[in-house]
Amino acid sequence: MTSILLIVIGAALVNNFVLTRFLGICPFLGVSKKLPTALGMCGAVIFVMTSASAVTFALQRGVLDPLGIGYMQTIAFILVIASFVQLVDIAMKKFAPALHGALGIFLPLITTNCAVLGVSVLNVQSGHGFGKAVLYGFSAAVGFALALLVFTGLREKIDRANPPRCFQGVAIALVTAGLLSLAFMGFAGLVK
Amino acid sequence: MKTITAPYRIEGGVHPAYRKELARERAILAMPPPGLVRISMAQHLGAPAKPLVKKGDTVLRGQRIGEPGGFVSAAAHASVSGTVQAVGPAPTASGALAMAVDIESDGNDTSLEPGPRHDNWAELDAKTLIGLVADAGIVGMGGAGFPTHVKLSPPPDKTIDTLIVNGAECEPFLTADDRLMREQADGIWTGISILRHILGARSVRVAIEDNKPEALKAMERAMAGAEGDVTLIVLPASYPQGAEKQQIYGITGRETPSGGLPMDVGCLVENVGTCLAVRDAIVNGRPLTERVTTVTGDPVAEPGNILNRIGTLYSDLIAFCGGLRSPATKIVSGGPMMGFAQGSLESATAKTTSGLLALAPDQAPVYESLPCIACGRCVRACPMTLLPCELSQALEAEDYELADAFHVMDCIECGCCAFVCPARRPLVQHMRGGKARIALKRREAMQNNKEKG
Amino acid sequence: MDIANVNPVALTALAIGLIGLVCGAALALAARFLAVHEDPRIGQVADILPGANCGGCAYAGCADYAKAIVLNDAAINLCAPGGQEVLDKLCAFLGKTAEAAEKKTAIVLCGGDSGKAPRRFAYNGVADCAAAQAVHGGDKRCGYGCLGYGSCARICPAGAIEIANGLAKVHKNLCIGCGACVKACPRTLIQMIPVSRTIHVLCRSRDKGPVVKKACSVGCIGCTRCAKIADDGQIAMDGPLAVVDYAKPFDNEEAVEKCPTHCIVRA
Amino acid sequence: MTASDSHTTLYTVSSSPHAHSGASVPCIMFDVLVALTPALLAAVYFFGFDAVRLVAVCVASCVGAEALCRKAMGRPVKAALADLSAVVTGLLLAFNLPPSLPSWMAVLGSVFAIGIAKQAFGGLGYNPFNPALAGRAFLLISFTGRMTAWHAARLPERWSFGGLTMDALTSATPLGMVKDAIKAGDPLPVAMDGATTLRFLLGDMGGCLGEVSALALLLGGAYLLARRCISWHVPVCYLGTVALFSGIHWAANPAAAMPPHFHLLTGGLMLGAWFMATDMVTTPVTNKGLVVFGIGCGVLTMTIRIVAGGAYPEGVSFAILLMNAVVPLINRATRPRLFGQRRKA
Repeated sequence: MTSILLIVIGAALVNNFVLTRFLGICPFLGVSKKLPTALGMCGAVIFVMTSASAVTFALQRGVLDPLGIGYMQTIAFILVIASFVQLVDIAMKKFAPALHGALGIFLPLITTNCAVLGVSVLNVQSGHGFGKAVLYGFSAAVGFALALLVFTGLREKIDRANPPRCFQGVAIALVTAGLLSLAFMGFAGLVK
Repeated sequence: MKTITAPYRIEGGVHPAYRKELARERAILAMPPPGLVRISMAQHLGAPAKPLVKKGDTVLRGQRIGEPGGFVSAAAHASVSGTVQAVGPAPTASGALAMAVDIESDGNDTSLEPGPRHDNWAELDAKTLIGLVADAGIVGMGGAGFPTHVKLSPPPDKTIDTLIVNGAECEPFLTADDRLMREQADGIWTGISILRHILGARSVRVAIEDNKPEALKAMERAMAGAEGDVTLIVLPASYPQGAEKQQIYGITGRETPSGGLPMDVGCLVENVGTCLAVRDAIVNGRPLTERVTTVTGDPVAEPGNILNRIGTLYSDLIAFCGGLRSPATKIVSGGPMMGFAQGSLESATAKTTSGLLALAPDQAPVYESLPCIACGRCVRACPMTLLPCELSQALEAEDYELADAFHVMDCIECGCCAFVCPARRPLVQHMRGGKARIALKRREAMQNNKEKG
Repeated sequence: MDIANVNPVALTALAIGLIGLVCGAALALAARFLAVHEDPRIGQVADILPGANCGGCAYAGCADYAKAIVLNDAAINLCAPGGQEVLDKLCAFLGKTAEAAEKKTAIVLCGGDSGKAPRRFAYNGVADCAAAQAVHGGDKRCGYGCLGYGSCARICPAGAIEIANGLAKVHKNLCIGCGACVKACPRTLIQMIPVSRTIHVLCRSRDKGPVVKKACSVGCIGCTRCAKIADDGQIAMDGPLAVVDYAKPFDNEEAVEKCPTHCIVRA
Repeated sequence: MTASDSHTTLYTVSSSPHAHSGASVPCIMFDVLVALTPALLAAVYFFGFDAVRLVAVCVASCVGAEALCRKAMGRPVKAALADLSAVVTGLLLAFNLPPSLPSWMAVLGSVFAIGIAKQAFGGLGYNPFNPALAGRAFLLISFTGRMTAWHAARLPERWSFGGLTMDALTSATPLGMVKDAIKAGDPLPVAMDGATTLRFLLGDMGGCLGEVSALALLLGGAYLLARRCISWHVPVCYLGTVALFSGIHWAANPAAAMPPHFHLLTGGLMLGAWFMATDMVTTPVTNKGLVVFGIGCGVLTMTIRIVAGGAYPEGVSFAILLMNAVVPLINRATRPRLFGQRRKA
């Protein structure tokens, strides 16, 4: 029980993918302008990261390790994740076209998202079992979603702020992300 | 008849400096007819009236010079006898242009034969009485100017069980209603009785703020013999106790639904001045041609409550009060919380002009607004429980969708938010602009739908 | 088969290839069974459009306009910022011909800056024309003149409008002709006109001469001199106001010279 | 027309209302400064010259940074300085620094607080994070060693708790000592007897300049409440949550946990709850939102303080910064029910 809690808190807060590992910055900045879009993205990321954890973990343990080609990890993972996200993309276009329109370019971006690859690789490195690997992927995604939601709220506020010209747009968003990341440092060391 | 304090507490509200002492003890003073009156055809909500006279016509006091321009509209009457000097556009107190009739007084003040007196009003049916009210051109005299006969004719599916008479006068500085209640309590009570008869309302609630003890006493005396469910309600003095929705809630605990009218909760609110005007119309057969306006403010030499002919120019009204003894930087038509600042003294009084206020430079400083510091004072002050700070920022960023979703259309423009704002943000102006813009968009959308469908 | 004996390169290639094949097959199946039909031309037309999203075509942005062109057969010469170049491309792509609308520019039909048209009261509030107009009808003594609070300048996507001395002025060379400013002006002082027109009556006041004179030193007082000079109706009297008919080319210096209040200018 | 023609000075015309309560931003900021005075005096009493030095440096560099930023941005300088917010930020930042911090670090923190956390967003009202706390967090992460090196309050030999004397330069705050002891599995070094409680209440302990004297801070908080500059919601909910959280923790394990009054009186809690978590710009606007905010701050503070592995013994500034970040979401979630809109059944 405790170890499960540690995994969740560790992945979601303490080692937050966006704010302490700086993975997945692209959708973090891209889809944080409006809350409804961000919520959709959160759902997509949680789904993709959780299932990608499962798929890649199975691939590693079931195929790459037995064949002794663990060194092909990166390529194999990208291949699988890319097709997987494409699948989600197609399905979403069919079943939730409005959400698909709103997510636009960012859904395919999850394809090559370092956060998804990162969670897969970290899972394999950490030596978790299958269940914990999936949980880790899920928690990391929840952490991403949390950061994204908080950041979206902030962006809706700073969109109405009045920064100097040179700071307008993405610049001030990055400054905000930096400050947010600074705040997340408070969690440092709580969980390994 | 009994007297109780208001059973429900309204949300928010503020306590501005009331400054009523300036004019409170000044008895109502009748101003002789001025040399010129300018009678606007848009003294009420709804369609403006259509002028019935042209340049050169001679008119008598009480003569109808404008006929209603639609269902929600009201007639206009000459307030002096004389010659029509001009018929043309003139700015109303809000600055909008509307047709107005200028009448040069002949000094005789000849009245049209007073219409039939109806001392037997209790025997007449509602329809006849409403017709008489409409003929007299009576509109809500508290400030909004909604035509009274329209208010008195609710659609058949709405029943009105409670008639609320608004004597709160929560606007600072103004004392016209206070004086009216002190001096004309019996007349007001007759008007209330007529309205009650018209509506067949079961209950009557007369609401007065507790900072007008004499008015309370006077009304209590006038109402002493009243039969049935009649209650005098003492409201705690705070602004905006006189706002329709807030008053209904404070007295009955009923919340007028968002976008709805008082009749949706079985209530009807009339100002005390309106009640007196109804009495005059029915019992004395006199149309609405004069009203009491509080002329006040520190720069005014002799502040007072002036019974003036409707259409009296503000310049004449101030001159009658001894002029300005010190410079004024702001002239407000109405009270300081919801009144309209004037660019000049060219406008004339209307049926809704409850006050004319002159403010000295230090009372109306030119201010610069700062960014919102999110102190939340406006949120706590808003009687409609809106988020004025968020709304104004959304409107500043022209995000009308968000403003609409945050219910900007429910804003009653009472001014509490801007009153308390430490950053002096022009919150009410933002709301007004946003409301106008959203209303326009809705109309356009409706038009589009019509064209498509 | 003993894995250890297989050539590692071949094994790797085989394994990755197989994974790829499985993924590819899944995608292919998905694409077949979950396909959503969408006209590809919409995207292509959107690519041709400049992407300024100025709204000058009266559609909500370029993508919306592209949709309207492909699906609803909307006119293809509505894109002002794109000009001839975009129109040519659209013609070529859609196999249509369309005449380019003449390039238009915005003009503010008021010449009364702070020095020439006095204010009638001191406005204190939101610096926005519509807001100022709503407070006691605007602070300019002339009820028709430019208030100068820059609503048009703020909405202009090209930064082509400058507020100088309480008066808005369009810089022709920067204007992209989208017309956003026309709607922004609460006093409807801004008009879209063909760029080639150079003579303008910079006044929209419908007041009579004496009233105009009191409110502004460069207002049209309705003397009709210009209308007589432009005898073909290029400048016509509309009540007390001289109005240029921009449909008719007109270039006569005399009209400018003879205007007693100098409200007719060459620009 | 005649009336306006004869009138030489124009009337002022604006939208209603034409009356105002008289409240202003500089007034509020001035009240905050007044409220901080007791804590400032306490800081000078306990830390002597270092307190004067750091306060002077921080205030001066905050005001200077504000002026420079406004100038560089081409925006009015005087108006921005006149609202006194830079002075407040400077004072609060100084209150969050250990007395031994070199002046140049204080300058750096001030410049970060004003330049990055405030003016980059456009100045007062637009900043999502409390500038002083952002400055402190920035310094804490950049110079962890110097930011956690405490001079004993007055004299090193006065630093003993329950017979345990601490080295004056390392982790001499009660919170730090307790955390170190828990990490090492040692017995708790601080016994909260009456005398110690009184000393903590007065501020006779190691810590940042302005945070030590709970009594002085309470005085200031009471002043702010009385002047209606702040509402009771945040301090009460914040302190209440901390008390409750630590109370439960202590009741569950009295041998390895400190009692609630220890947590209330030590660290930056009082300063944070009364002055940092009540910063209007970076807190919610509704009363309900303030309650959520206060509770959130309390929970996060205690989480950071209690969990043994944490890198920092104190969590107040991080907790408030984290809650600052969720303010827009809180505002969204705690919108009041509109008058006239029926409650959902």
